[in-house]
Amino acid sequence: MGHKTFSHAKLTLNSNQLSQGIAGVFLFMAAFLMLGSLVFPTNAKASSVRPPANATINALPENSSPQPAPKATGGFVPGNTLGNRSQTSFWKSVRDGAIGTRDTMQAFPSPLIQSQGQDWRYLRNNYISRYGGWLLIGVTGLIALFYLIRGRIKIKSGRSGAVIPRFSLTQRVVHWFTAVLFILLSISGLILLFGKHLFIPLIGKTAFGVVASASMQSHNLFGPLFIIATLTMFFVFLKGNGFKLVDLKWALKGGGFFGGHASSHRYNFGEKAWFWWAIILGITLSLSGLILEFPWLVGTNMWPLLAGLAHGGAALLMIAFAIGHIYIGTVGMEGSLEGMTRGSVDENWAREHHDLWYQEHNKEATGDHPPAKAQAATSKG
Amino acid sequence: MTFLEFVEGPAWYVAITIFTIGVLWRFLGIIAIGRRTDMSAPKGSASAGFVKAIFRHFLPRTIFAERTRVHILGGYSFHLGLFILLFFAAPHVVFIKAHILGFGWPALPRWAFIIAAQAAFAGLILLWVRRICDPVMRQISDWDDHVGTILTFLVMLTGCLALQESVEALRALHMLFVNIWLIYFPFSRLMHAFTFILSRGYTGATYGHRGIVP
Amino acid sequence: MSTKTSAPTQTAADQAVSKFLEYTHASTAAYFDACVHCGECAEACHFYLSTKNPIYTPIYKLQPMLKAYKRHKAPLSSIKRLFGLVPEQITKQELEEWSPLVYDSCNMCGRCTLACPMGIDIAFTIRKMREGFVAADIVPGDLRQSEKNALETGSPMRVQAKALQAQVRAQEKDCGIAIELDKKGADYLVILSSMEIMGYPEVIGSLAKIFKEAGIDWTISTKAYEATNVGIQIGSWDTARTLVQRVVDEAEHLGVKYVISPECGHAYSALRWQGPNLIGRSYDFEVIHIIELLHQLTTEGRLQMKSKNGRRLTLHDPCQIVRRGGLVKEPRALLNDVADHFEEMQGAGITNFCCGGGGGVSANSRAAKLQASAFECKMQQFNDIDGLELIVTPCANCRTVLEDGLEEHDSPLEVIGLSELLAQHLDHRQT
Amino acid sequence: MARMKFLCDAERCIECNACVTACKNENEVPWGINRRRVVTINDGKPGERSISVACMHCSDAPCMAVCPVDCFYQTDDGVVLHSKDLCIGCGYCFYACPFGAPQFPQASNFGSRGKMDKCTFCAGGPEKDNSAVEFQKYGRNRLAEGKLPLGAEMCATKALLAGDGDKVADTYRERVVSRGFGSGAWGWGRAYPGQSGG
Repeated sequence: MGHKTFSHAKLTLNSNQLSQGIAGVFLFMAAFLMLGSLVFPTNAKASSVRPPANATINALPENSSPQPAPKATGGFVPGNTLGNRSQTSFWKSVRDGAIGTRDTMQAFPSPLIQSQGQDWRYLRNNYISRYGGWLLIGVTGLIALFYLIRGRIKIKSGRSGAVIPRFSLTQRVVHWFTAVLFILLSISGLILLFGKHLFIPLIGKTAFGVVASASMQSHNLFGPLFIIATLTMFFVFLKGNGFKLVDLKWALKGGGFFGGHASSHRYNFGEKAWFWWAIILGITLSLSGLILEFPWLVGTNMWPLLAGLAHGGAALLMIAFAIGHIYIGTVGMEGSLEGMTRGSVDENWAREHHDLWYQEHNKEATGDHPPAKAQAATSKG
Repeated sequence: MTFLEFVEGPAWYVAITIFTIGVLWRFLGIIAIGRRTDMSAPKGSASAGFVKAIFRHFLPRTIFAERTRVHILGGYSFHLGLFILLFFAAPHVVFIKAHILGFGWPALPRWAFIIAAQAAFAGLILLWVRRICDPVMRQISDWDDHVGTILTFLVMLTGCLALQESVEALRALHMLFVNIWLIYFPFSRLMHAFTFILSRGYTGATYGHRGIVP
Repeated sequence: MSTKTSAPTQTAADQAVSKFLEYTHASTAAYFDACVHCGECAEACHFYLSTKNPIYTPIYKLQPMLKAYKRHKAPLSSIKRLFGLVPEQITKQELEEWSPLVYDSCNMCGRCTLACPMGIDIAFTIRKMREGFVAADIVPGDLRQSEKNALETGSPMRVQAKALQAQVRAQEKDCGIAIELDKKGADYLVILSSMEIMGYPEVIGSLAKIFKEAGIDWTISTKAYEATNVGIQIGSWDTARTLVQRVVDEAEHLGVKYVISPECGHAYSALRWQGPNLIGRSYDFEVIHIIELLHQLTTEGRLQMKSKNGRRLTLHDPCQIVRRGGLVKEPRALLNDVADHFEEMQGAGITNFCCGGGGGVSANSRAAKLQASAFECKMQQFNDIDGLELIVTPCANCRTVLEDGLEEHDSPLEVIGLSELLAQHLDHRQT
Repeated sequence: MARMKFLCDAERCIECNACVTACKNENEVPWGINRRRVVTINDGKPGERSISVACMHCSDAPCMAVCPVDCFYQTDDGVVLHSKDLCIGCGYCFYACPFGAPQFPQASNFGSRGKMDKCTFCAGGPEKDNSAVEFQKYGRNRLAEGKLPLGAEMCATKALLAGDGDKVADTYRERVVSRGFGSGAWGWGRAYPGQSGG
C-alpha cells in the first residue's frame, strides 16, 4: 500500500535540496576541471590557426617588372575619390568580420568573412572528436579492467528472499523512456561524430551516406523528446538526490573499496553525481540541441557554433558516465537491475549498499504499519 | 528491378492484398460467429447503445482516468500522432495518390508532420516501456504484444530515418517494414484498430438493450 | 496418447474447451480480438486494487477461454496454426489452477468494462467461461452444494416452503396485515431470496405495509418463492434455466401481471435479462424490480413518505441492479424522498465498487480471505464520508456481505435494505 | 597542373551583380539560392568597397574537414567539389566556411536543410562530365569544356578574376604595380595559406 498513491511531495522542489544539489554540482565540476587541466594542454586557445597579422600582402613583388610606375598622380587620384589608396585598417576590419550589405532583391546584412568557423573546426576536430573518442575508449577500458580485477559485486550475505520497494512505476517508466531515447540519440550522434573515421573505411562512402542520413534525421526527430524526458526525470528523481556530508565520506572511501564500509542513504554519492551529471548535461544538450535544430531562434552564426561544441562535448561526457552507469546497473553488481525492472530490491542488497536508506525504511515501519514488503513477482501462466 | 521497385511494386501489392483480405476475413469472421438475439423485454435501444458505446469509450471515466493518466496520455499521443502522420505526411499523401486512391489531399507542412511523429514516438515508447515495467501489463502481455509494438516501432523508425527523402535505400527499407507490418496485421492484435468497433459496440448493444451504456 | 490414466482428464478438459467454444459468440470473439492487454481493467478491479497482485487483472482471468478461442475458433487461426502460432492445448491441471481466479476473484460486477478502452464485458465472459468449468466439474464445493440444494429444494440455503410460511405468519402478526399466499389472479407476485426469508424476514412485513399503503394486489407463492439463481453464479445454463422455469411456470399458473424481483442483485439479472434467453421465449408477464415499482408508486403519488430519516446515510449500488441493470436514478430518487442527509460515496452510481460478495463469491468459503481483502476498497469508500451512520442498499446479498465486512472492521455502521427503510417512513414514527 | 583560384579586385568591383546573375543563369541554380554574392562595406559612404564572394576553393578546405560524411573532394585543379548524393544537409560546412559559401535550399527546422549547394568553379560534380545528371545537380561544367567560370568571364570591369592561380596573381600584380596600390588579394591569405599571393 505504501507505493499506491503518487505523492505530490516528490514534485515539490525543496529549496534546501536544491541548494545542496547545486553545491554538490559545483564541487563535482571543480574536481572535473582540475582533472581536465591535467589531461588537456594549457595552450588550448585557437589563436594559432589565425593567419598572421600581415596576411594581406600589400608590398611590391620582389622581381617586379622594370617598367616605370606612373608617377604623374603619385598614387593619388585627384578629387580624393574612391580607390585612391589602400586602407589597411579597412581590410583588417573586413578580416575581423565586418558586416556589409547585399543588394539582391533587398539589402540585407552579410559578413564577408567569419573566422569563428575556423576555431569551431579546430576545437571540434582536435578536441571533441579526438579526446572524446579517447575518453570513451578509456572509460570502457577502465571498466573492463575493473571487471577483470574486481569481478561482479555480489550480495555478500546472499539473497534474503524478502524484497523492499525501491523505484515506483512512474520512476521506472520515466527511467526507461529516457533510456530508450538516450540510446537512440547516442548511437545516431556517435555515428555523426565518429562514423566518418570508423565506417567509411569499412563500408565505403555511399553506404555510410545512407547511415549518416538516417542518423541525422532520427537524431533531429528524437532530440526534442529527450528534453521532455530530462525535465520529467529531474522532477521524478529529485527527492533524495541532494548531497549530504555522508556522501563526502562515501566518496573518500571510494564507495567502500578502501577504508571499510561506505554508508549511504537512498542514493549514494555515485548515484547522486550521475543524477546531477545527467540533468546538467541533459539541459546543456537540450538547449544546444534546440539551437542546432532551430538556428533561426538565435540571430548570429556564433550561437550555433557554440551550441555545436557544447552539444558534442556534453554528449561525450554523458555517454562516458552512462557507460559506467549501465555497467554497474547490469553486469557490475548483483541485484541492482531488478530495482529498475521490478521496482524492488533484495533486503540484503539494500543493507549492504544503502544501509541508511534501509534503516529509515524500517524505522518508518512502526508497529501499526509493518515494513512494506513488495509482492514478490508472481510468475504464472 | 531494384529493391525499391520490388518493395513498392510486387511486394507492396501482395502485402496490401493480404492485409485487405485478412482484415475483412477476420472482421467478418467474427461477425459470422453470430450471437443470440436477446429475448428479454427491451428497456432501451440496442442499436443506439452500439453506436453510443463506440464513442463513449473514447473518453475515460474520470474515476479511472486519475489512476491511469500516463497511459491515457501515451495512448492518445501515439494514436493521434500516428493517424496524423499516416494520412497527412506529404510523402504518404503522394504515395496514397500514386499507389492506392489516385487522388490526394493537402498535406501537412514538414514541421507539423514531425511534431506528430514525435508525439507518436513518445506515446509508443511510453506505452511499451510501461508494458515492461508495470507488473499488470507484464502479467497479461504475450509475444504478440511485443512483436506488434516492435514492428510498428520499426515501421515508424525506418520512416523517420528516411525523412531526408533523398536516399532510395532508406525509402526501400521503410517500405519493406510497411509490407511486413501489413502482412502481420490481420493475424495479430493490431486488429484492434478495427475490432474495437465490434467490441465496444456489442457491449453497448447488450446494455443499451437494458437501458444503460457502460 | 490415450492411456488409461490420461484419458478421463483429457476429456474433462475437452468438455471445458467445447463449452468455451460453444459460448464464444461474436461479441466474445470481438472482445478477445480487441483486447490490447493494456491492463486498465486492473485499476477497476477491487481484487487487484486490494492485493496489488497482477494475477487478479480481470482480463487475465479469461486466459483459458481466450486460449481455446485462439486455438480453435478465431478467424485465420488455421493459417496461424500452420506456423505453430496458436496457443497450446488446455489441460485439466491448468483449469484447476485457474479455478480460484474464475470463481474466487470475480464478482462479475462489470466495473472493469467501464475502465476498458475497448468496452470489453469481462464479467459476462467470465459467466460464459464458468460454463466450461462446470462441464469439466472444476467448481468450488460450496457452489456445487448450493446448486444441488437449489435443484432439490428450490433454495440454495434449503429454505423449505414451511419455513417461508412460518416467517410470513410471523410478519403478519408483527405488522398486522394479512398476507395471502398462492393467490390466483393477483396483480403482483413477490419472489424473495433465501437470505431475506431467513436473515431479514422484516422485508416481508415492510412490503406488506408498502403494498397496503399503495393498494396493490399481491401474493407470494409457496411453490416458487426463491428468486436467487445459483445457475447464473456457478455458470450452468441448465441449472439456471430450470430455476427460472420454476418462477415462470408458477407466475403463469397464478396468472399474475407482474413478478416483482426482490432486493437481490443477480436475481434481477437472472429473471429480467437472462431468463427469457434461458428458457428460449419471452414471458406472459412483466418482471419489475421492487425499486422500479416503488419509484413508480412514489412518482404516481400512490405512496407518500410521512417522515424523513435524519441520519447521515449513503447508498451502496448493487452491481447487477445499477451498473448492469440500468436502475441508477430510481434508488437515488427514492432515497432523496426519505433522507435528510443522503451523501454519495466516491464513484457512486455505475462506477461504484462491488461489495465483494457477488458472483457466487460470498457463497464460496474458499474465497473468504480474498473477499475480505477486496472489501477494503468498499471500506475506504465508507471511511471517506465523514460522520456516516447508515448504509442503504437494495440487495440482500450486498447487505449480508457489508454487515460481515463491517463487523470484521469493528465498525458501528449499520446496513439496511431500501424498501425496509421506505416502509419505516410510511408512518410518522421517526427512527 | 594549374591551381584554380578566384580573385576579386575590390578597386574595380562596381557592385553590378552581373557575376551573381550570370552564375545563377548559367548553372540554373534553384530558386532561393545564390552561389555568389556581392557584399558592399560602408555602403553609400566615402571609401565603400564591394567584393564578389563565393566558394574560394580553399587549399585546406574547412568544409572538407568537418563534413561528417566526407562528401567533399578536391580536384587536381584545386577545385573543391561535393557529392549531393552523400550530403545529409547537416550544415556543418556552413558553420566552418569563412566565406559563407555553402547554401541550403530550405529553411532549417528539424534538420530539413536539403542538399548543400555551392559554387563549383563551374566544374560540375562527381557525375560524368557534362552529363544531364551533373548539370541538374551541380550546374554547368565549363572547366571540362575548356572554359573558365562564367561569373569571372562576364565581369564588365574585370574585377573578378578566375583561373590558374599564378596567372591570376600575375594579372593582379600588374594592376597593383600600375595603380601603385591595392587591397591585396582579398581572401587569399585565408583560402590559400602558405602560397605567395598578389
